[in-house]
Amino acid sequence: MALVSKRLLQRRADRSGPKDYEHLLQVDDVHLSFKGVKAIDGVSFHVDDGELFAIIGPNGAGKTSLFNSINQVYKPQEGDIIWKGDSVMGLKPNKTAELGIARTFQNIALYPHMTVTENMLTGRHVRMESGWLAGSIWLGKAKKEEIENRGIVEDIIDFLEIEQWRKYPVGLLPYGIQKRVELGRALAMDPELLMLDEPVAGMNLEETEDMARFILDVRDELEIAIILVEHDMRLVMDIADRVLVMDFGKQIAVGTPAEVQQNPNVIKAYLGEEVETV
Amino acid sequence: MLAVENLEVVYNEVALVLRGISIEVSDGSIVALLGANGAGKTTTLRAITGLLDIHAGDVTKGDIHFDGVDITDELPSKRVRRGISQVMEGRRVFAEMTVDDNLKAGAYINTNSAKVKASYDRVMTMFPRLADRKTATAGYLSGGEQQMLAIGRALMQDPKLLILDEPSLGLAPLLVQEVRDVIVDINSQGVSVLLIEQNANMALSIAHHGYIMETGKMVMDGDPKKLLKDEDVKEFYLGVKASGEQKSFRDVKHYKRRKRWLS
Amino acid sequence: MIPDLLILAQETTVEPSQLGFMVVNGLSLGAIYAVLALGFVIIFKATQVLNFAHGALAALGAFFIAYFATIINIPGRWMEGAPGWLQWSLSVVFALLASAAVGMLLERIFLRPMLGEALFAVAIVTLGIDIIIRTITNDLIGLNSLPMGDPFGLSQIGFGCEAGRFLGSIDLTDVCTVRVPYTTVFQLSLTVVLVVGIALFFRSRTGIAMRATAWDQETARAQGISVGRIFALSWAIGAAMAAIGGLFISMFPRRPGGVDTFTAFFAFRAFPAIILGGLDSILGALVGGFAIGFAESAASSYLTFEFLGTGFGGVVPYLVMLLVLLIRPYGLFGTEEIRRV
Amino acid sequence: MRGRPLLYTSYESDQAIFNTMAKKVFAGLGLLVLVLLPFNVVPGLGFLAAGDWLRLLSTVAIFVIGGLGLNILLGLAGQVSLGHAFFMGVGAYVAAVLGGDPEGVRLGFGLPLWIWLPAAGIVAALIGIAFGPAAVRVRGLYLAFVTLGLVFVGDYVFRNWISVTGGAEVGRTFPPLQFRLWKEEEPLIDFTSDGAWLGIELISEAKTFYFVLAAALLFMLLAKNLQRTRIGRAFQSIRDRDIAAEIMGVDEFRNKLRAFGISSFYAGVSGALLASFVGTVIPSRWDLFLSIQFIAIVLIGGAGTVAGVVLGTSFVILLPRVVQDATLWMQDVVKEGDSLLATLLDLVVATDSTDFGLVNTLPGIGPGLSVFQLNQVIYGLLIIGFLIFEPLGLYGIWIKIRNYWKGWPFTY
Amino acid sequence: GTSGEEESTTTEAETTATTEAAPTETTEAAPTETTEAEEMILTDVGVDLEAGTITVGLLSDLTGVFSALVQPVVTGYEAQVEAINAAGGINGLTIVLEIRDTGYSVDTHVQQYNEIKDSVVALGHSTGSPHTVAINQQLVEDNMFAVPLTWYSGWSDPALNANLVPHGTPYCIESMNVLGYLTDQNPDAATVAIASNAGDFGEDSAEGAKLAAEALGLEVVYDGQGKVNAADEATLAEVATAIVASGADIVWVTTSPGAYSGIYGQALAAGMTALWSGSFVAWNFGFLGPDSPIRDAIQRDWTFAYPIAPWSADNPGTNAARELIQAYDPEAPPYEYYLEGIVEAQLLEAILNAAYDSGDMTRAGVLAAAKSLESMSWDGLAPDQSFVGEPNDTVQRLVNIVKPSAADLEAGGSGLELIEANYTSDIAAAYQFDEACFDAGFGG
Ligand SMILES: Nc1ncnc2c1ncn2[C@@H]1O[C@H](COP(=O)(O)OP(=O)(O)OP(=O)(O)O)[C@@H](O)[C@H]1O
Ligand SMILES: Nc1ncnc2c1ncn2[C@@H]1O[C@H](COP(=O)(O)OP(=O)(O)OP(=O)(O)O)[C@@H](O)[C@H]1O
Ligand SMILES: [Mg+2]
Ligand SMILES: [Mg+2]
Repeated sequence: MALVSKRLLQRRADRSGPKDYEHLLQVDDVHLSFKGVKAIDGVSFHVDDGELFAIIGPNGAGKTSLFNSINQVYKPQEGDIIWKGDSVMGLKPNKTAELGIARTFQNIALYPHMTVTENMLTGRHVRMESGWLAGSIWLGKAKKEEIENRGIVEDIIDFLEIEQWRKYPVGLLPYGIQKRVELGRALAMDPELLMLDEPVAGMNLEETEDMARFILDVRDELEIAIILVEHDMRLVMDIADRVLVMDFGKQIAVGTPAEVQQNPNVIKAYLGEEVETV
Repeated sequence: MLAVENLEVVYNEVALVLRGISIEVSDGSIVALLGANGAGKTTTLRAITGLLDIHAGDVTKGDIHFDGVDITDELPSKRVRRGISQVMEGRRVFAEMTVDDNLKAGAYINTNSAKVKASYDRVMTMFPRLADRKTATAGYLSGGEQQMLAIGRALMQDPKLLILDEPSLGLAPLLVQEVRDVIVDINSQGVSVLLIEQNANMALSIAHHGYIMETGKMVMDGDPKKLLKDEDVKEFYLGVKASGEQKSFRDVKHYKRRKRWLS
Repeated sequence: MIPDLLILAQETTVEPSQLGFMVVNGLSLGAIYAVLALGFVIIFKATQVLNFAHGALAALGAFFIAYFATIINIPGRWMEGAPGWLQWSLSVVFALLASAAVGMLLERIFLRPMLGEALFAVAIVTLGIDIIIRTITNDLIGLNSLPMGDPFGLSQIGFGCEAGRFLGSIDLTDVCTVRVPYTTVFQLSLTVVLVVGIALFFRSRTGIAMRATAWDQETARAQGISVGRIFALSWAIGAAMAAIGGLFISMFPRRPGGVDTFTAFFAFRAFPAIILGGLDSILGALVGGFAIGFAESAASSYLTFEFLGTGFGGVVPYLVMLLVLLIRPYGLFGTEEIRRV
Repeated sequence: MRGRPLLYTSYESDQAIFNTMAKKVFAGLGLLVLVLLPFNVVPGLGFLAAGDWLRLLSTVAIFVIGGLGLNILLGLAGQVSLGHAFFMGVGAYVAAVLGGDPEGVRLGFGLPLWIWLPAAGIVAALIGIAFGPAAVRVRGLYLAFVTLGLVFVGDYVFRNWISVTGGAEVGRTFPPLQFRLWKEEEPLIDFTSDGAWLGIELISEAKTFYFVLAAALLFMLLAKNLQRTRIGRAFQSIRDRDIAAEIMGVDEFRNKLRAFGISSFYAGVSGALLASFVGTVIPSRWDLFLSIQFIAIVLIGGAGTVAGVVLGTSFVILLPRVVQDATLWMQDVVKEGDSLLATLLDLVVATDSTDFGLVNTLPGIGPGLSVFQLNQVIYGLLIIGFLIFEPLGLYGIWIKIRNYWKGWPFTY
Repeated sequence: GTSGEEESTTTEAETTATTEAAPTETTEAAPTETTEAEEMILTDVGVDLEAGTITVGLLSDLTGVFSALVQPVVTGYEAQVEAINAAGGINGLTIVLEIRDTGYSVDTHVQQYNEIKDSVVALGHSTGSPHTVAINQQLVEDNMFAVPLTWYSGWSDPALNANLVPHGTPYCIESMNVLGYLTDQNPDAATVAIASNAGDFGEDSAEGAKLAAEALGLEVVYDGQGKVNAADEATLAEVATAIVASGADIVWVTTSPGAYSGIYGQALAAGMTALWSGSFVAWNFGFLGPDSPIRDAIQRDWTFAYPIAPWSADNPGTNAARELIQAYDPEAPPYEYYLEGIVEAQLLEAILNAAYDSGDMTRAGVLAAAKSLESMSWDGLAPDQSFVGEPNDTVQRLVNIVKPSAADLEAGGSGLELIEANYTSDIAAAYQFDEACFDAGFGG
């Protein structure tokens, strides 16, 4: 299917070599607390290549904190987080990005004063090289690199169908489009793991459908593994391969959507009785 | 109680966002206001509560009556004193203040300390999660916790009319049900509610009357039960196929995209 | 008369206590910095405005005091026979009201329209205000410095005086271990009263409203808080504090000649105190003010080595500030910025 | 309809600085006007050919360089610095020591311009980077005050290091803008004396103007390029959302340090040029007010853009002159009397000590403000008015005008 | 005008021959008020015989830190020029002042100089030392003279003064005079504490005080030369502490009025009593006001030396000057700086008259006239002075010794009582002046 450009597919091909690790990401009994608040209290799970893994749980359960721990913005006091066999603990957050972990945020964290294109180009930061001096002089390699990466970003813009917003500062764009740009910025990083924090919160049905489609495409066409945090149960249960349920920092269930949905603990802590109508 | 008549709002003196809408919230009722993104729901709320000026918006036509008084041009603080409270879109907690101080700020107009105490207790029982985190800095609460705080803060004002702008955003399913119950509960205490929602199911399930707006115009209004049965509402707001079964996201086609590509 | 004096001077070459001088000077400086910091912090806390015009407001306030107390003698001219201190205090109250009015006016005219603009854009607006107020104040002050007309004069309390008295009111030429000018006592007591009063005020409902307003004006309005009133109030208090700072600066022994065109620059010296305590902390203003006051006083008394050159005492406050910030990036009591995703 | 469709055949042409024909034409014309300024041939701008105006324009060019530096730090990386004046001072004194007269009273090695000018920037940058780790630790307004501390510490050092700076209230002289290959007696190119270049007679002010203009253009180009490439974007991402930027792979620490370094480099060069241009500088030149002036330049221009810096600098540097000329003119009109205008102005202007008026034409005391004080007040008011009515800065106004014409004749 | 293309470095001969040829020709046809002078008056820049004007520039700090001092100087200057013009000007030529505000910034000073240099014949005054030094080279190139509005002894140094016309007593001579006077009056005084601003003003004064102390046998118990920074409160406390600790009989502090009173106040608060003096610049009549806390103390302690007469001096020159100011601005408070402006303007008048008489009103001619002013008398408003000869001959050594006096203030004076006019101490008189007392290193 020609949904995604050749260049993007090329990236996928570049990644498909022999693997020398067991799981893409492995979270091992992680504990994190803030001044007495236990945000994460012993969570373990793993994500494999190309998997769509969902994390759900009540508000304040520690889902976002888990993302932040994987990115090393928060430094868990105990446990280990292993990326392709190596621990990421102690790395600076920007290093996790270089490793190939990309992310979107619960409260949109785009750069509001920069245009859509520029926002996406910042995603390319880790995949580019030229320094400030080369950039200032705008000659040779730096120029070539800029133009080349602009091309890659344009592919993603195409993929997400946001051509018409290209030159707008993202701060001025509608909420739904911003969410899409944020996904685009994460994709621009050539990630192997994409962490999505409530990608459809606040979206109407139509936008949710679009986003669901993009998520599935990313997974299917680009074969990027995804961790999805979302309160929209219809979406999670529809598209996730496996689901982890957290409550008060603890992990209360892992399994396929069908298994998790039946789990009485999950129903009690999270879904409530009337799950069908919500 | 609240009567919005033929309201027109213009942003930046150029962008006409509301094109003559009318809403009525009668005493003691819950009214749901639904609509796609950018339809103008939040703008309607701003007009009612007087916060348009900060956004360079202007009411250019129509008026707003509350309890029979024309409040179209009143200061926001005056309106709050009249009993109109709101839960703003996007939580908007005072991030650098503690949970308690946020609630105290909400009770600003309320000088009767006994009443403040009563409201405070009510909020705490309603959201036990907040009671656990009383002294926490609001900015570090989780998204959902902040949403609870925002709702709690509005309740501190002991309102006659409570307007909620997407209160279920970012809340876990169980909590959405709880919020729904809270709304019903508050309403049963005599507070009228205007509920702005994306979550049509939840809103219509408790409303006494529903409005649906589209690009600045009211396109439909009526009994929620009827609205729930309407084909368009089903298709666009509830995600139910004509056949009656839920659509699956896995089935969503690329057709829109194809269509664009062909043209 | 002159020869008499010389004899006196020779008799009194008893080593005066440098430590005592340093402490008294530190206290008086501390009071000045604390009050200036307080005014600055209040405005910042409630409106998120960095007020670069604070020094100009201090000078203007000091001018008002001089004007009411000495030039037009209001309300003293209508209350002949009343004790001097009462007349003066009332003049000061009038001057503070005038300063507060100026503060409110400035806020209304120049800062209200800047609601919601970037912090530094607003700061630059206050800079424009500074230029204007300073120019006008200089014009008002005119050619001569204007004394404050306070009733304290050169009076001092002496500790461990030679004449056998341990403590008491003294003549200028008495020999004492430590001498404390009445003005310093006045400054200290007023500072304490102000800090306590303002701290209490900030814990009140208005205080919380001020903080809420500073953080998010739209949401504050949605809570029924009248943002305009909060802003006006905080500028009124801030400007009045600046005026008191101006008064403190322009008194014996620091500036016995009174307010002049240099007064406006003094407020910049309070910056380390503000930062040391934390930009938005009342307690910080107090602690920072006195810490910096003492640091500066000690440095100018003891750090006078030749190799340090001139004016090292003046940079000590900044060095202290830098050091503290390296350990505590938000000062001693400042609120930490919320940083999360 | 939104704007006009922009058609580019390649990303390269889209990414060019002047990416439309109109921009190219305007840039070319602008450059031509600047080059022709000293010749009194540009209609309407003839007065700018005078030496004093050329001096002002040179000052603008020099301040543009400093302004670009602060814009990189404040406008791009979002770090508020009140320490810009300090780095300018550092640059100036590096220039003075390296390029200063070896026989003079103060330290000087008599090295040529092509050494002292870059060195001024480099040393300033190194000090900026050395100071960086401390600066990165504190955020926002606290950073502003930490950098304010730099100005005061700098002031102390500059006052006391007499062999380098000349000391307070005395100052020293700086190497003139002359181009030598090495320490030879006669400069190859002298930007500070009248004479012919390629057969064209030029006054010294014109030569200086050309030199600093070229420097400013070069730095504008560098700054613009920086802004639109990888590191510039990294700066902006830190400005807009620091934690998110880190998660997206931008090393906050390194890039803040970088921004400090680059900004200090610009400041150092600008300081060296300024000192060299004025000739004599006393240590208090590098004071807080200078730093604040740069912040005003960036904000008034509209933070984040090169064009904004140019506009902001022109505003801040030229405004006092314009206001001065206007007030002096007012004074003249009133003194002349007779005309209707004079009668009107006389209501606000006091011509002698007994006349009523908000403003008097006496420089000394008298009723109301003197014209010179008025000059100050108007300056203050214009800054305020400007920020109130156009918070997006001059650049914002320009964009509005441009959009207006773009949409013409369809303006909504 | 002709700015821009104008040659600023042309020689005298060229100037008369080429530029401004037209006005020179028109002298013959000029109105009769250009006196009966048949001989041609040479002019170049700033003198317009056709319009009958002589334009003179003033570079004044009108809004900066010294504006409170300079504003009245300029007012006095204007008043005197108005009087000169009313009395027929310079042989019928009206003096026009081009006044510019420098804000006490070197940059602005240089910029303002460049703005007016093509329209003025000379600078009536130029505020500030580094400021004046910064335009000195250009003054030389432009053949213009300037009266520096500071009293640095180095102005008499040939290296600097080719185009400067300094008047009044240099700071260091002032120190010698006052210390001489004080020890004369108080033979018991044995020690002196010295403190000053950094820079030419403070340090020249401090050097003078040290030279005097040595000559007088006073022991310097504290040397705070250059230690005061008027804008830095910490330095005031530091200096005050040190002065108090020194227990000196005489204190010599040279700084601005506010800083001076601050140091004095802190010393008082520490219980110190001494004889206080310093450069007259520190004086401000506000210190004597009815509400000033130090009103009594300063009358007891302070003595100053003025380069001009105090306001209430009774001599023809001062009496006339006083009347002039009072007529010009009835609101003006009595203040010596008005008189300083008048002194400067009278000096200008004398120079311009001399230039006119010599028939050469080119800049160079005017400069030459200034440099050949043999004996200038101000009729008591300021001590007489000569501008011809070696530095040792031209330097002014006379001062007026004054003391603060509340009685004088109440009687409508400025609060300064003239104790001794045209005073010079033995050391000041004997001092061999051949270089600056303090070499500030200007121009280095
Ligand atoms: N930086 C922090 N400092 C203090 N407490 C924090 C911090 N970050 C998170 N917390 C607390 O940790 C807990 C978990 O928060 P987290 O944001 O991970 O929840 P969540 O599962 O994402 O919830 P939601 O679905 O509402 O977004 C919450 O109680 C929150 O208040
Ligand atoms: N401050 C503003 N200036 C200009 N236009 C605005 C402003 N705020 C909103 N709009 C525009 O007004 C329209 C209605 O916005 P509004 O926020 O009221 O919609 P909404 O129905 O609340 O949408 P959502 O479901 O996304 O919250 C949108 O097209 C929006 O772009
Ligand atoms: Mg979360
Ligand atoms: Mg909305």
